[in-house]
Amino acid sequence: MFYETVIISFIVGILSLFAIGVQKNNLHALILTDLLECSLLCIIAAVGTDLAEALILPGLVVSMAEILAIAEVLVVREKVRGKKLNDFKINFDLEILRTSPLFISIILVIYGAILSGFTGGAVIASGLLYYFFCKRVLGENIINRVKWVGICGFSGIAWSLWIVGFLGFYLFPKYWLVFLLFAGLGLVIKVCSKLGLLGMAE
Amino acid sequence: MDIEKKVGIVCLIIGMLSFILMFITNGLISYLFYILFVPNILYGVGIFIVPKTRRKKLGKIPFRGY
Amino acid sequence: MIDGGIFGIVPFGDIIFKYSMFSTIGFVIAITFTILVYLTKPEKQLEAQKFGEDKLIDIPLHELKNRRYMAIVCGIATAGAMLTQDIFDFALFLTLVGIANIGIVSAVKREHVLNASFQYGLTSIIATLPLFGASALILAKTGTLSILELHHLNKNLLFEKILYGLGMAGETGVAPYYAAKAEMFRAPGSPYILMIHLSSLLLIVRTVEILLTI
Amino acid sequence: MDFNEFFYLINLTVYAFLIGSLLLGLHRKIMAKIQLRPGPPIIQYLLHTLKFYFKEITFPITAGNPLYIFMPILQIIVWLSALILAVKLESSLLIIIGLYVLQKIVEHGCGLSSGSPYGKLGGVRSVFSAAAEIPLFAVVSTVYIVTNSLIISDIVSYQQIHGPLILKLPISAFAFFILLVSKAPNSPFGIVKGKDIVSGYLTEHFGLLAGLIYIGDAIAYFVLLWLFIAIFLGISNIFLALPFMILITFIISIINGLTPLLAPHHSVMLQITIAIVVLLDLLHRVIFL
Repeated sequence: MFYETVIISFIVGILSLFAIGVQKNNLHALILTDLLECSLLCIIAAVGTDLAEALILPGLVVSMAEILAIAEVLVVREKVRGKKLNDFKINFDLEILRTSPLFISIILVIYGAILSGFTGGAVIASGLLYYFFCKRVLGENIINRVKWVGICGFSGIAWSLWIVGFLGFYLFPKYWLVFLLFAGLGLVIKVCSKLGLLGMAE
Repeated sequence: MDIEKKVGIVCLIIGMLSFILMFITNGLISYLFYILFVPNILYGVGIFIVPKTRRKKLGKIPFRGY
Repeated sequence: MIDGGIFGIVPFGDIIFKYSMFSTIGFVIAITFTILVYLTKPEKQLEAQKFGEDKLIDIPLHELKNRRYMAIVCGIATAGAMLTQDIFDFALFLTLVGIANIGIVSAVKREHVLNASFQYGLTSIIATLPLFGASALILAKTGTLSILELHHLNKNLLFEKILYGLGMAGETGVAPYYAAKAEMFRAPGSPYILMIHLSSLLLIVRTVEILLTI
Repeated sequence: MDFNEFFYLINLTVYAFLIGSLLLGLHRKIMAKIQLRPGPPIIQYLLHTLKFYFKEITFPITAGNPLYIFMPILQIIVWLSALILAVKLESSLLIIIGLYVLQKIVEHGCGLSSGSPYGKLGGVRSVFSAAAEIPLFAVVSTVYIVTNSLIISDIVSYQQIHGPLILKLPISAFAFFILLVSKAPNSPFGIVKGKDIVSGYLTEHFGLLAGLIYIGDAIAYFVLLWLFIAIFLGISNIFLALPFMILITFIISIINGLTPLLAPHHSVMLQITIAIVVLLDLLHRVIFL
């Protein structure tokens, strides 16, 4: 399966290159580069070893950072050009937006807390994100209620907890279980708060 | 004293230091100090022996000058 | 023999730093320039106008601080790329330098510069495909990513090397891709712009060394 | 380092500077003779350097210090280290290519830090002409594939057994020779210092700083000529290499005297064409040999 995956990924990459070349709109070109990133991740994943799994994460982070940076450049350029960016005004008035978010987010948060670690953080964060997005679509302002900076600091402290757990692993191998719990707790709080911040970003 | 003279003094100090360190150290590091020694001394000595400028507006050079 | 003799190897777990003559010189150059960039105030740029006198451009402080920070990140990433002994790490450093390059230029509020940096950013995203793809293929073929190991293996890696070189060319913006990058250099603020050029040149030389070694 | 070694290094530096500047003077003389002018004396370059070194100066207020002052110093640092690494230690070729690449930083930095529009144009053109480096890397790779080493002393000793490399690698030697041509003054590839942008990156560097840059240029010319002779002809002794240096200077000045300055994109396209030819040569050697 390795060769098939790699060949198909390359074909997808080349096709998306063609698409980018044809594309005149800058925003569409930027979105199409994301397709390229996906084929890149497929190539790494095709190797299928532990090392490859470890390599996917930095590759993903780097590509996301690059796309974010370029999107920022695009926004600044449009501002410099003097164009007014039109707001996203569609009336979403669905009943499910009022009833579901609390229930689903609580379930996801509890499930994430049981999982713990990186995955648990991601699950909790998806619950929080769902809650925040639903509230924002309905027009409620969450940023005033929750302090952005406070959550940032909280996330930083949790990160240092993770580091302590990590160091303790090397320094006191006897008490590995304690430090494992330390690291798991730190990681779950860090990831969920960091990702949850996305929901409050302007 | 303008910034060029200040840089000249710094260059002289770096040049002297590397001249001393050049003889203390051995191998590649002494070559490194030699490489630092020559241009710094050249600039440091040069900036103090060039004649004082007679231009009225200092810094505003004639060519396309601001 | 490529790099003129090894002085020593510092292993941090799986991250290995090698101090050969080549890498030490590159490291020293990158660090020196980073310090210099920190010290230097940017020049005041004279822009030739179509009509009338030349215009003297001042750069506000907040824009300057951002750019200096990005330039320092760029310098440190370059210095790290000089020393690392892992193909994947090197690719990560390359992309980090690419992001830092965009960051240095994107604080300039001028349309042509932003346009150029957008085009360069697209190129650098596209170039990550051959870069990371090549390192993944090398991993699949040989089972290792360490340059020191790959040096002894003697496998035929021609296709991967070509892909890796292509990725490097896109990421640093050399010959076929430089059109957007040269436009970026017209932004005011000399020391920071210089850092873009320095990092790309040093990384090209280092890539050639890696491609000859493995 | 003891005093003997110190005096050896000083002698080597002065020798490189004198020979380089005399060869550049000779270059100018031959070009003048080709264009049916009497031309300046051969020691003119040396006199220029001394004149600039003792001239009054004032620094432009647009300049970004200390980068503005550091660049000429860096020029000498780069070429002195190239001189020591190449001639004295006969170390790795790749390091010297890396130092050659730093020359571009000097050109770019000189142009940018002065704040002059002409200097900036010169700097941007130096970025454009970075295409000249690709054949260089291809040359390095080709030499490595043939000799299995990049240490200059190994390359020289390889040639003592197998004969000069210029017969085995004519295309690479040609590409390296084009590099020498582009480094010489008044060359068709000299878009960085073209007279259409006054004097390119050197526009705002005058007086003492120009003197320092001239010293660096003279050493650079010597080192590059020595490198060509050592890699492709196999002669590493600096005294035995002297007649070949004069011969190569003669050829370069004939080429420079007879050709006009190319437009920037023509120059870059020509260099990329050469790069493609050398890369094809490299690919051929990798696959079939």
